[in-house]
This record gives sequence, C-alpha cells and structure tokens, in this order.
Amino acid sequence: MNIALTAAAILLGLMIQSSTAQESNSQPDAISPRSAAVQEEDGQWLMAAKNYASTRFSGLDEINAMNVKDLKVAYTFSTGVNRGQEAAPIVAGGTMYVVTPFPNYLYALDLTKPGAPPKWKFEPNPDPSAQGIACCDVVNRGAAYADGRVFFNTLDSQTIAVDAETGKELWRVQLGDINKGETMTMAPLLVKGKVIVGNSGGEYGVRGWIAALDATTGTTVWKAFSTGPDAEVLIGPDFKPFYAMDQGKDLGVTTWPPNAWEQGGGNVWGWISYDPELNLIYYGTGNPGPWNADLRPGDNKWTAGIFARDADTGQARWFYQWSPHDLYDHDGVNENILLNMQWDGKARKLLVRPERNGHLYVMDRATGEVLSADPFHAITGTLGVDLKTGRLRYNPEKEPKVGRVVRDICPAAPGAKDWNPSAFSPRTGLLYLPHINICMDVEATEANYIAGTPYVGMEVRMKAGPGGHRGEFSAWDIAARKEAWTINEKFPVWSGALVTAGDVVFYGTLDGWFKALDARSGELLWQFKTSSGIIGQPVAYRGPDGKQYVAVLSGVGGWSGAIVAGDLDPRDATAALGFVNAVPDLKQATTPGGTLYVFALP
Amino acid sequence: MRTGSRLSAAILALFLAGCTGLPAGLDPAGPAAEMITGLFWWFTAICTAVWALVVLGLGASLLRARPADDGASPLDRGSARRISATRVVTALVGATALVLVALTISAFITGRGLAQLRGEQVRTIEITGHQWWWEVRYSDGGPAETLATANEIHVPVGEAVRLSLRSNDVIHSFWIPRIGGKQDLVPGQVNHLDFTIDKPGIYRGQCAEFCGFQHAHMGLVLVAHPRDEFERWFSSQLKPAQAPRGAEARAGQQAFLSRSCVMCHTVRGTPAGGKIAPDLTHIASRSGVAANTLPMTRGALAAWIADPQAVKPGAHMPRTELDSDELNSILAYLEQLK
Amino acid sequence: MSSSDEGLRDTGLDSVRLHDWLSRTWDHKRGLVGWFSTVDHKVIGRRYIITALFFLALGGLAAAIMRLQLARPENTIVGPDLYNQLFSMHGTTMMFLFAVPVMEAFAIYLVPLMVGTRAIAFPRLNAFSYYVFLMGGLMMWIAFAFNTGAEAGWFSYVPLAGPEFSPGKRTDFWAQMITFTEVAALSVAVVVIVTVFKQRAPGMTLNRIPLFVWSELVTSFVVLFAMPAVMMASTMLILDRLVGTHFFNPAEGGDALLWQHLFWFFGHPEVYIIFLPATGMVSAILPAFTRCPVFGYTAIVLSLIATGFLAFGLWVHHMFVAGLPQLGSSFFTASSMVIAIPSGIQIFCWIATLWLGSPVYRTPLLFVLGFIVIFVLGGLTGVMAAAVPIDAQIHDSYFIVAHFHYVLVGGAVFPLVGAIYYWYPKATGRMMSERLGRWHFALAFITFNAAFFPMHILGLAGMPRRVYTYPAEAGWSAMNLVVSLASLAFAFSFVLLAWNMMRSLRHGTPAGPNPWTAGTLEWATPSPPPPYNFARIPVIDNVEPLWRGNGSPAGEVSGLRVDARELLVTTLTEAMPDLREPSPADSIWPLLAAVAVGATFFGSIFTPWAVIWGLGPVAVTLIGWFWPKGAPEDE
Amino acid sequence: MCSPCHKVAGLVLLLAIAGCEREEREFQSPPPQSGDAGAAVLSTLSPGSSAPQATPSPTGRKYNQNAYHISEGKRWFRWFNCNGCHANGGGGSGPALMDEKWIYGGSIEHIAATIRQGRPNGMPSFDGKIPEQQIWQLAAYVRSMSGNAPKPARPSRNDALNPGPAEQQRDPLPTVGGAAQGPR
Repeated sequence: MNIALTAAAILLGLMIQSSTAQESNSQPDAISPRSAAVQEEDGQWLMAAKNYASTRFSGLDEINAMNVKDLKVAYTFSTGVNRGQEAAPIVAGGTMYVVTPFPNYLYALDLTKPGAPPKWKFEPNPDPSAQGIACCDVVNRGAAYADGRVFFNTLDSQTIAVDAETGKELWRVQLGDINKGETMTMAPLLVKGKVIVGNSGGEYGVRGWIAALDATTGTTVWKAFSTGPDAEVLIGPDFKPFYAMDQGKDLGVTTWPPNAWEQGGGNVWGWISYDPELNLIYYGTGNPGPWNADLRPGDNKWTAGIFARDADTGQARWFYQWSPHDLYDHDGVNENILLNMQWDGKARKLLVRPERNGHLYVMDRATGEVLSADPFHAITGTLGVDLKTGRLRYNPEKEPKVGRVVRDICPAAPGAKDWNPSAFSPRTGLLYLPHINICMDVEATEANYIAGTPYVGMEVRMKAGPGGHRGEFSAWDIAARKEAWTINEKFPVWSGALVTAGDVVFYGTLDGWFKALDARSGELLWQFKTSSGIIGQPVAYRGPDGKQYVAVLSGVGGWSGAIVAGDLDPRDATAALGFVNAVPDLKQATTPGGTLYVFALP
Repeated sequence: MRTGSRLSAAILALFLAGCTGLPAGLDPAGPAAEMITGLFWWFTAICTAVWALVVLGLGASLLRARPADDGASPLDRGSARRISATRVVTALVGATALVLVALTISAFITGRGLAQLRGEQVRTIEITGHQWWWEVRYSDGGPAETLATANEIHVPVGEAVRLSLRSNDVIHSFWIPRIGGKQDLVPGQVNHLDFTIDKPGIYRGQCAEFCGFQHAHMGLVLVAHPRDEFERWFSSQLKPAQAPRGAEARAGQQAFLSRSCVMCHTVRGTPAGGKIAPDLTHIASRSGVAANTLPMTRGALAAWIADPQAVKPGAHMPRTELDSDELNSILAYLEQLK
Repeated sequence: MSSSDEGLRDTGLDSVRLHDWLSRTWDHKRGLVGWFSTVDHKVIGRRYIITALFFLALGGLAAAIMRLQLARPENTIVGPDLYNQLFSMHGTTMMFLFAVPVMEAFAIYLVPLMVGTRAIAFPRLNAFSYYVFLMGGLMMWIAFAFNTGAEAGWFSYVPLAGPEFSPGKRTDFWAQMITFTEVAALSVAVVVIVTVFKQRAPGMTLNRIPLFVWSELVTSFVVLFAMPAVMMASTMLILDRLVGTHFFNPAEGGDALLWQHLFWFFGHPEVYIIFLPATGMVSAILPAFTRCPVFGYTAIVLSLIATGFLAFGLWVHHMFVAGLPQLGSSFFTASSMVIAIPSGIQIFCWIATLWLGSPVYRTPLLFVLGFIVIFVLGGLTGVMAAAVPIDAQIHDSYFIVAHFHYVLVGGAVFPLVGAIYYWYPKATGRMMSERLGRWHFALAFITFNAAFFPMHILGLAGMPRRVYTYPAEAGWSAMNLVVSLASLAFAFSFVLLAWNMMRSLRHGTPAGPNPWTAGTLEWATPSPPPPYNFARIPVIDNVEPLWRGNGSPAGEVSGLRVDARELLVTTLTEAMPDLREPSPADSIWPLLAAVAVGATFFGSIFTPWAVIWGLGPVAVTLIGWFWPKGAPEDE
Repeated sequence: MCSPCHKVAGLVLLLAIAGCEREEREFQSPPPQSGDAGAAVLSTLSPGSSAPQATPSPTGRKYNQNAYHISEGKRWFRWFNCNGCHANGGGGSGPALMDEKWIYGGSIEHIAATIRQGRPNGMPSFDGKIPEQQIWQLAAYVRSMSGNAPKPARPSRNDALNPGPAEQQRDPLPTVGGAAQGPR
C-alpha cells in the first residue's frame, strides 16, 4: 500500500512540477493542503505559518534548485534589538511587518521603495519587568495581518491591533498578569474576524488559556483554559475525544491533585491551524507545571495535548494528549499541518504533527484518531505510542526521580523538535523538519510555587545526543512513513523551515548560516553567513517588482541561544534550564544581533 | 517461655507503673508493636535471669568458704578443683549458646511475624522528612484524592497502613513508640514501615535520627480514628481552604499573601503555593504547631510566628517583621483554616 | 645481624657496671631536645596515657555540660548549636582521643615489659605515632575552642556531615582528626604486633604469653583491618566536601548509606578495640588478687581471637532501621548473638578464677568485680539490641545510650581504672591510696548505675538520642534530673581518681618491684623500670614466671651488647633466641616528621593542594629519620 | 618573646578570630542598624574630581565572612526560586551571577539592595517577602558564587545534580560594574 501511495505521490509530484501548486486543486485525493483553505499563491505572507494549513509552502518558483546558488542579499534592516529573533516577517501588499523581541517594536517596511525603508515604527512600550518572567528569552514569534490591521502580542501579555497603513494603535487589551508570571510570545492567528491568542508561562505555574478576541474591538469572544473545570475549558456536549483516556467529566480537575490545576500550565504559546471546512482550530497546549511530575500525579489534563475547537464558539470538539502526565517538559504546542491525502487507501483529512517527544503523529483531524506515530528522531524517554489506547508509553528507566539523576533522556526537554516550525511541500510530499539532537540528565527536585517566579522543580543538564552533533535537518516522507534524507548540523536547528515551489528548502543555523537545500535530495545548494545566529522563520514573497524574495531574521537567542543573548556562563551546566551545557561553544560561534536579511536573485 | 515472659513483664510493668505508667515503647497500640513488646519482654526476662545468675555466681565464688592458705605456690592453687570447674564452665558456655540460639530463633520468628502482618489491602501514606518537620502525603486514590498535610498522620483503626518514607535533606528516623519500631528516612532511597492500629487515640512520636539543630523538636502525631470518622476527616481535608470570614481574617489573608508566609507555605485555594514548608490549608485542624513543638493555641501560634528562632533556634522559618495588627490578623486568618 | 665480636657484651659485667652501661646506652638525653627525642616506650606510653586521660577529662566536661542542659525540660543553658558540638566532641573524644589511645598506650607501656624485652619494636614509629595523635587531638579541641568543633556526631552521618548540611570547616576538622588518630593507631598496631611476635623473652611460647599481651595483640590486628575503612570513609568525606566528589551524593550515583557501611565496618570493631584490652587488663588483675592463675587460659585466648574475627561481622546491626534487606539483617542478628559466646566464656573463666582463688579485695579487684556486674548487663542489653524487632524499637533511643555506656564504661573504663590502680606503682614506684580508691570505686559504681540505668527506661519511653532538649509534657523530666545528678556525681568520682594519682605521686608509699606479688614479667624489674627495662633478659617457663618458688624467672640471657642498644629477637611460636638486633637510638626526626605530616593533614582541611605541598617537608623529615649514621642500627 | 613569635602568635590569633567569625551560627540577626545598607552607589561617576564613595557596611562584612550565612543563602537561593532564573549561577532568564559582570553593582550591599528593591528589567522586588536577615544571607551567597567570600566559608557541592565546580572551587573574580568594590 505504502509503496503504491509513494509511487502515486511521486507521480503527482512529477505531474505538478511543470505547473504551480494552484493546479493541484483539481486533484482532490492528492497530497494537498487545499481543503485547509490555502489561498491561491498571491505572493504575500500574511500569517507566520503562511496559511491556515501551516505548510509554510510558498508557491513562488522563481528561485529554484538551479539558480539558488546565485542568491544575493537584496537589502537588510536592523531591528535595533539584539535578542532572539524568532518572528516571521509578514508581507501584505507592498509592506513588510516585522515584530521584534521585547520591547516588541513593530516595523512597517515599504517594499515599494529601494532598500525597503521603514514606513513607520510602533512602540508598544511593554512593562520592562516582563523580561524577568520570560523563561526562554524575550522572544516574539510574529505578527498577523488581516483587513488592514496588524495584530501582535507583547511580552507583558497585551494583544495590540495597529492600523497597517498608518501605524496607529487601534486597540490594545491586557490579557495577563505579569505578577503571576504570565507573558505572551506567540503569533496570533486571524480566523473569521477573530484574533486567536494564547499565553506563555509554563515554567511559572501559569494556567494556560486560549482566547478569541474580536478583531475590530479587542473584546474577548471566548476564552478557554487548558486546566480546570469543563465549563472553563469550554468542554460541552460537542466534546467527543477519540480515546477513552480523554473522556470524562472535569478531567481538568480530577487528573490533578487538589487545586494543583490552578498552577498547572498548559499554556498556548505555539501554533494554531484552522480548517475552514470543519470550522475547527487546532492548537497544542504546553507542558504541565511544574516539571517535577511527582508533584502532580495524574494525567494532568489538558496539558501537553492538542485541542480541536469550534472557531466560533471555542467549544472543544476533541482532544488528544501527546504526553499524559508529561515527564520531560514536552510542551505539545508544535505546528499542526493540515493535509488531505490518501491514508490506508482512503482519502482522509489529516493532521500531521512532529511532536517534541520525537514522534511524528498522523491524525484524523475530524475525529482525533491517531493513525500513526513514528519516531523521527532517536528516543530513549518513551517507548512508542499505543495506537489502541492512544497513550504514550514512558520508559520506566528514564522517569525523572526526586533526588536521583536520571541520565541520557532523549530527546531532552526542548524535544526532538521545539516550536520552530517545519514546512511541507505538496510537490515532494515531504515534511522538512528542523531537529534538536540533544539528550539530558535530570534530577527532580522540590518545587516551590511563588507566584511570578519560576516553578520548575527540575535540575537539568543537556548534552549532545547520539552522534555528537546537536542538530539535524531532515525530510520526512509522510506517505511512506520514513525519513527521506537528513543532514547533520553542529548546533541545534532552532529556525523554522520554508519550502517553495522552486523545490528549495530554506533554514538557518544557530551559528548564523542561512542555507538552501534541494528539496528532493537534501543537497546543500547555497549558504550565506548572517551577522548572528538564526532562530527565525524564513518566508518567501513576491515583491512589488514581481521578483521573488526570501526573508529571514537573524539574531541569536531563544532557549537555545540564551547563552549568547543573555551572556550566560557555561561553567554552570544547568544554566538556561540546562541548555547552555549543550551549546557551551556557541559564544565562540556567534554574537547577539537583530537584523533582517532579504535575498533575491540578481 | 510465654508465661515466664508474661510474669516478668508483669513484675517490671508494676515496677515501672509505680511512677509514670508504662513507657510508650512498651504500651503497644497495634499488632506490630504488640509482637515487638512481647519479644522485648521475653528477651528481658531471659537476660534478667542470666544477669542474676552471673551476679549470683560471682557472689558465690567470692563468698564461698575457703580453706586457709596452704602456702603452696599460687601456680598450683585450686588445681584439684580445676577439672570440676572446667566441667561447670563448659556446661555454662553450652547453656549460653542454647539460650542465644533460642533468642535468635525467637527474634527470627517475630521478624517473620512482623513481615506477615503486611496485608495486601494497605493504605500507603508517603512521609517525607524535612529539617525539621514531616510532610505527609496521601496518594492512594486518584490524583484528585491526593492530600498533603504535615506533622500529623491520620489513619483509620484496624486498617493496614504502609508508610513510604523518604527524606528531602538529611537522614531522619520515623518513630512512634506505641505503633512499633522505627525506620530511617534516607535520602536517595524509599523505606517502608507497616503497621495497624487497634485502638483509636493520639500517638506521639518524634524524629529518632540526629538531623541537625532542631532534631529535638521534630515531633509527630498520629491520630487513629474509626473508619467513618477518618473518611470525614479526609474529605474535609481535601477541600480547599475556607475563605476568610470577617474583616480581620480578610486582612490576615492579605497579610499572609503579601508577607514572607507566601514564600514557603501553601493555602490551597489561594495563590499561596509554597511547598518547602508545611501545607497550612487546614492548619487549625491540627493539634500542634512547629512540628508539634507547641500546642495549637492562639498564644502558641503567635509566639511561633512572632519569633520562630526563639522557639526553634536554627529552624528554617525566619522571623518576619510584622506589626501587631498584621500578626493578629494573620492569627485570625490561620485560626479559621480548620 | 651484627657481627658477633664487636662491642661490649654483658657477659662479664657485674650488676653495678651493667646498670651503668645500660643506663648510659638506653637513657634519653636531658634537655628539651632530649625530651622530644626520646623513643623510650615507657616515656611515650606515659605521655600517651596522660594525654588520653586529659582528653577523657575534656570529654567528661562536655558530657557534664550536656547533662546540665538536659537536667530540666526546655532548658536553655546551651543552645542546639553548642549542644550538637558538645555531644559530637564528647563521642569523638571518648572514642578516638581517649578510649583507643589509652588502650594502646597501656600496650606501649606494658607489652615490652610483659614480654621481657628492652624496647618496643620500631620505637621511632612509636614516638611518631604519639606526636601525630597529640596534634590530632589538640587540633580538634583548639578548633572547638574557636567555634569549629565537630557538629554532626562522632559518627558524622552524611548527608548531615556532608558539604551541603555542614557548612564551614567544622566537619573537615573532625574528618581530618580521624586521619591523625588513625595514622597513630595503625603505627602502634604495627609496633605492638612486631614486639609481641619477635621480641618475647626466651621461653615465652605462644601459650605463655600473658593474656593482656594476647589481648593487645588481637586488638592490634583488629586495628590493622578496621581502621583503614574509616580512614577511607573520612577521606571520601573530605573529598566530597573539599573537592566536590560525589561518593555520598545519591543524586549523582553516590550513596548515603555507603558512609554508614564504611563507618560501622570500623565502628563496630572499634568497640572491641576498646573492649579487648580491657579484658586483658581483667585477666592480668585477677590472678594477682586471687593468687591463682586465670582459669582457662587457652579458652580465653581463643575467645579473644574469635572476638577479633567476629567483630567484623556485626557492623550492620547499627543499621537495622536504615532500610536494608531483611535477610541480611537476620544474618547480622545471628552474628551479633554469636559474639556473646566468646565474651561469655571469658566471664565464666574469670568467675571460675575467683572461685578457685582466694580474692584479696584491693581497689583493682573491686573495679574488676564492678566491671563484671556492669558489663554483663550491658552485654545482655546488647543481645536485646541484636534482635531486629527489638532494635527497631530501641535504636537511636536512650536505651542504646544506656547500653553502650554500660558496655564501654562498664566494659572498658572500669577495668582501665582498675588497671591504673594496678600498674600505677610500677610506673611511678609509689602506691595509690587504697582508702581513696575504695571511696572512688563505691562512688563510681553507684553513680554510674544511677546515671545510666534510668536511661534504659527513658529510651523505652520514647526519648531519642542526641536531643538538646525535650518537652515537659513528655514525662521524662524526673528521670532526666536523676540521670543528670548521678552523672555529675559520676564525673566527680574521676576527680577522686585524679586527686589520688597526683597526690600519690609524692605521698604514696614506695612500692618496690612487685607490690602485688603478681606473676608477670613487668614486676620482675624495679618500679619505675629503668630505661633498659631489664638488666638481663629473663628466660621463662611459665605463664606467671614470678610465681615460681623463689619469685624470680627461670633464667637469664646473657651476651647482649651494653654499649649499643640491642634487643634479643626470638622465634615467633617457640620464642627461641634467634638473633641480636640493634634498636634505634633517640631521634628528633619522628617529632619533625609528625609535625610535617600534621601540617600536611591540617593544610588539606583547607586545600587539596596541601597534600602536594606537604610531600616536600614529609620527604625531608623521613630522609632525616632514615639517614644512615654508620651505627649498628642502620643494618 | 622574640618578634617572630609575636608575629606567629598574631597570625594564629587572626586565624582563630577568622575561624570564629566564619563558623558562628547566628540564627537571629540583631535588629538592622543605620548604615547596614551601606552606601550602595550604582555609578563610578560623580561630578567633580572624586569618584563616588562606596562604603562597606559592618553587616555586609559579617555576612560575607560567615559560612553558615552563606550556606543558608544557598538554601534560600533554591527555595525562593532564584535558581529558576539564575540557575546555579550561570543564569537563564536572569543574568549569570558567577561571572564578574554586575549590572547593578556587585558588592554585598548592592546585591542586598537589588534583592530588596528589585530592578527594572525583570528582577522582582522581594521587599516584605524576604526578611532582612535572609536577604543578607542571599546576598552573601550570591557574592560567593563568583568566589567573593573567604574560601573556607564558601559552599561546596550540594547533594544534587552536579552543575559544575562548586563555589568553593571557583577562583575569585573581580567585580565589574556598578560602583565596584574589590573582593574582600
């Protein structure tokens, strides 16, 4: 079956190679993000994930495997903030919108003019104290554009709407309390006139939530918590989880020790996808708090899982928990790629999820059934997923223990892949995955909850995983359920991926290389050394001049680059929750920065 | 053997009861403690007899009538009696060995008996030793029936209980004399102690392994209830803390949440979630404060909060600069946390 | 072997000239340098004993303060910090600075005299050991005076004694004091073993060795095998604290119980290191005051050896409640019971000796009688503690405090005090006051029992050890008051002893060579013995050689050099004369080497590099020590 | 006596006093006195020819020398979640504390003030939450992280996952930033 499917996919790939992606519209059973409402390729990049299906696939093909070697810098732009640049530049019309890490400047760059000079700059002036409660650098993962408005979140938990043309503030709402450790770093998603946002703070005992705000006024339409009673989680009669483990009343309370859900985490700081046909949004919930799992016996619903919710009402449709009673800080917030394709001979609406725990899940996005969960990276912490019950099986030897160091848990807390999103090309049928090849030694410790301070309860020391290299970039054949190719990277790959119709894959490395690979073979076609490490999300757009551009923010930071961005001391193996120990040499490889690089063919 | 031990037990008990009543270690409250006590009396009886015989023998050998010094070389002295002495000594050594074998076997039998007391249906309670207090966690039921409290263990009468003992810092030792022997809490390992209690009541104990400055004030209370009473206690403890009633208590809660208290203590249902010090959600329902160093009275509580270092020098609870209004309001608040 | 025709032999010398020559050869030089250079085992032994008694006084003082604090509930005479230091110093001092050294000190003083030789083997090593011991003990008490006393108990359980919970240098001083005293103890053990094996008077076959010497021999072997365990443990502790190793860090794969295993693998034999010499003292005192050789010589020797072996099979009974597997515990219950048998044999033999002989009630015998009464009780509570279920109840309670004070004070200190009364005339030439002695005994015996018997009941009533105070509601107050008063009185009884010792030094009646008409060789030489011990090495044919008809040994050896220090070496089993062996002359180098070693140890409390820096001075002093002088001793 | 003897005696006395200060277990701090805070000047710049004077306080000195206070500080550092941001000195969301760089001054008075008052870029204020004695203990510990306390008073490893060489094994680093005071 798989062989047949692969053959079909390759055949289709060949078929559509001559045309652009728009044409796959006519192939309803082909590998296609169509149903997930990808607009026709308009050359813009309106949301961080490019489209509701989160493919990060650009239909532009001017830059292709043959000519990418000639790529040159078109222009650069300094953001003026030398912290981790995780955002995706947003391109709408002739303007590019770039949101920086704290202090969360929003820039509008005029693409119609040579060198793309700034049109305006919006300074939201968030509370500087918020820097103290951002677990892993003061990052922001991008803005979103809709209907002449740009939406973004600030570190001190505000959502702000700005007039795209003038840079004037339209509204702002305070959604969280920094005194409880609540921050916002995620990129909003615009769905049917609503701004969907969530909070961060899983390392501070912050109770996670997702909220839909009216795009015109900022008022909350609905808000769903990730822990607590059903009423607050917006679980109602429509809630039909596929697996027995997720069924029951008030599991957000009963799967926790009394009152522990109030500090239970499950923050929504990652990616949201949307299926217009089913009118469902899909998003993951973060790790339960604290990391020390002994302090929270039970499955800790609804953390470290995925919700499908009605986009209008917020009512939960289904839920699946990647990591019941999460042991390893495996937030379940990674991107969900919505695909329609043949599975087991049937056309199905799928949801593909490369999860932190190293498994690549393929799910039926209508029901929440797990169709497959294949390891895409070396794993010791878990022993696979039981597809009957849907439960992840933990490796008892690697369960963190209080007062004992448990060694060589792979993947480590950041997972085999963290928030940094993958990209899917319908032309190759491959999913392009940035990897983190890091393992960890951990000791669970007592965790003291003091509102507004970290609530972790784990001493962590990370180190290179099997092979000694700390990163990988690979292509995963979804239909064949196997890896197509992989290349090793010295440092963890903390940038997002971009794939274009020119069959080129772009990503950046922690030491500052921006690379272009052949989407089919993984061959390195071109690379450029930027001024700082890259942890941002590359995007492609068609400029007002009709040319294809590729843009990426360079500026090391985030959890992986904290050693550089925060000037941390590698003599302490537990610095930055242990990540510093895995990249003690990063300070020699790069320095802080904050520059937008835009490339084009000459 | 049985009657002998009972008899001597009775005699000794009478002797001891003369002043203060039976020492706690010899006043069993459950089968395990009973077996240990039985073995103790049996050993005591035998050992007392042996000691008495030795002292008698010593006295006799000193006092026995001796012939006048015959002037012989001391080297030859008593040579005539040596053979009989050899026989007696050999016999005594043999008897000693027999007694020791008997004692060893009875110790083994008791040990096995204690091991067999462990029923299959046991309630497990996790005890974690801290300098210098006891964290008590019930986690047998579902996660929502997980209960954390401190320094006071409640158990139903007649039910097999297994304590899981661990330590968070140094070695402590769990010892409540009336329920049986002690067991160390060793960092890096989990030890167990099994017991059943027959009689409802309050049983006191304290840390038995030297654990630092306040080893002397690491008290522990075990309360054995009839089953239904225990269930009532348990379900009331599961509830979050009562909201403060009255202006003073409300001010007390505010003070609690804004002063040092909130750094270490939990009051469930409020933002106070400190886990390095005893859970205070239902502190007023407990019988003691400061690991049972003081009784649970307003005065004692006030003394403890106002100056912990005067009550337990070296303890980890610091003195907080509170004015008397703050102190009183905090007391009012804590007193409502039944 | 030195060439046979060199030097002046004693063969033709009359006793006056012999004395002159031997004195000139063996006596140490006058003056400060001479004082520090002497290697005379009697001088070193005397210093050892006095130093150990000085530490006994300090340890006793600590105990007295503790009992003052515990006299009343919630007392505030001392706070928890000082109390913890006091009981740690008390235990450490009594075990490491008093009991073990004093027992070894008696061996150093007496063994050469009892086996009939002129000097102890390796006399410089012997002197070295004393200085190392002295420095270790002083270091610890000076540190205490400066608020750096041990604070985690004499057992210093980790993690409480580990780097996290014992900040500063207090525990480092304690751990390094262990190193000092163990180096000293190991040196003495070697010295005693060689002396007993190779320097016995001709005719002193294995079955004619005095029982005290046997006991010290067995003890020395126990020291040899037990002490390395604690030295290793204390070194690991220092490494954990100073260098950051993880031997006792369970988080990184270490083990807190590893410390307990290592400590008690030494700690239990330690009890026998203290107790066995005490039994030897009893076996030495009894014949003298019953006018009858000890009954069952062979049985006692075998008991000593058996005890020495079994001592290593008991350590786990200190850890019955630490959470070890039950089967293992059962084994150690059995072995703990078995060791009662050799002790029982000795007790029965002594009682039989009393039965056979005709007792003379002098102070030494009184203390021996007191010893039997007290020690048997302590031994029997030990049997109780050997049963796992009972131990689970009484472990770490005052019952155990009572038990081991019965064993250690009753079993070792009472014989020791008896031994002091017994051998004092030999060492000083004067008798101690018998009247004061009897008062001392009566007071000590009564107050000891009044102080320690109630502790059994306190323990059963739930009073844990090592508490600096207790609540009034516990109901322990009355008994604690009794204990405190009695223990102060018991402490006072030692003041009587000290007074008696000091007074008798001047005013005691002259003793003569053999005031007790005892049978062993140390009584064959004048009191105090001359530097050369024996003018002529005796030849013996009996375990009590002086009890032959004329009160002197069976014969004398002649032919030893008098113009140089020379010893007669005999064969191991039959004690046949084998060779003449030179004995080292006085030397300041042992002192200097001890200072160098001490500085190294002291420095390594603060930095591990001290071990490297210290190598130089230690090497220099050792080279000085062993530098050839062209004298016979070099051969 | 000879003068070298005097010197030796003086040295011994000094060592002994240092030992006493280092080993004291002071459970209850005396009430704060004026001048306790010291002059925690944050700048080395002052108009005129003289630099601002940073005066050490006796309280700071006492805490800085004392093994028990520093060790207690290490405990609070973990218990009050300081390690959540600053890890075991290497930093995380908060700056590294084991290095020589001090944004808000590296003297014990500066550090105590920083804990008490908080700092604008994320350091919370613990005034009223952490009692004064514990603030000083914390400050003393924080200073020891960069080796700035007498070596015998600095903590050794914890019974925990090993994050690297303990405070005791670190070489004292100069204090850079703020109105720096040399190590003492």
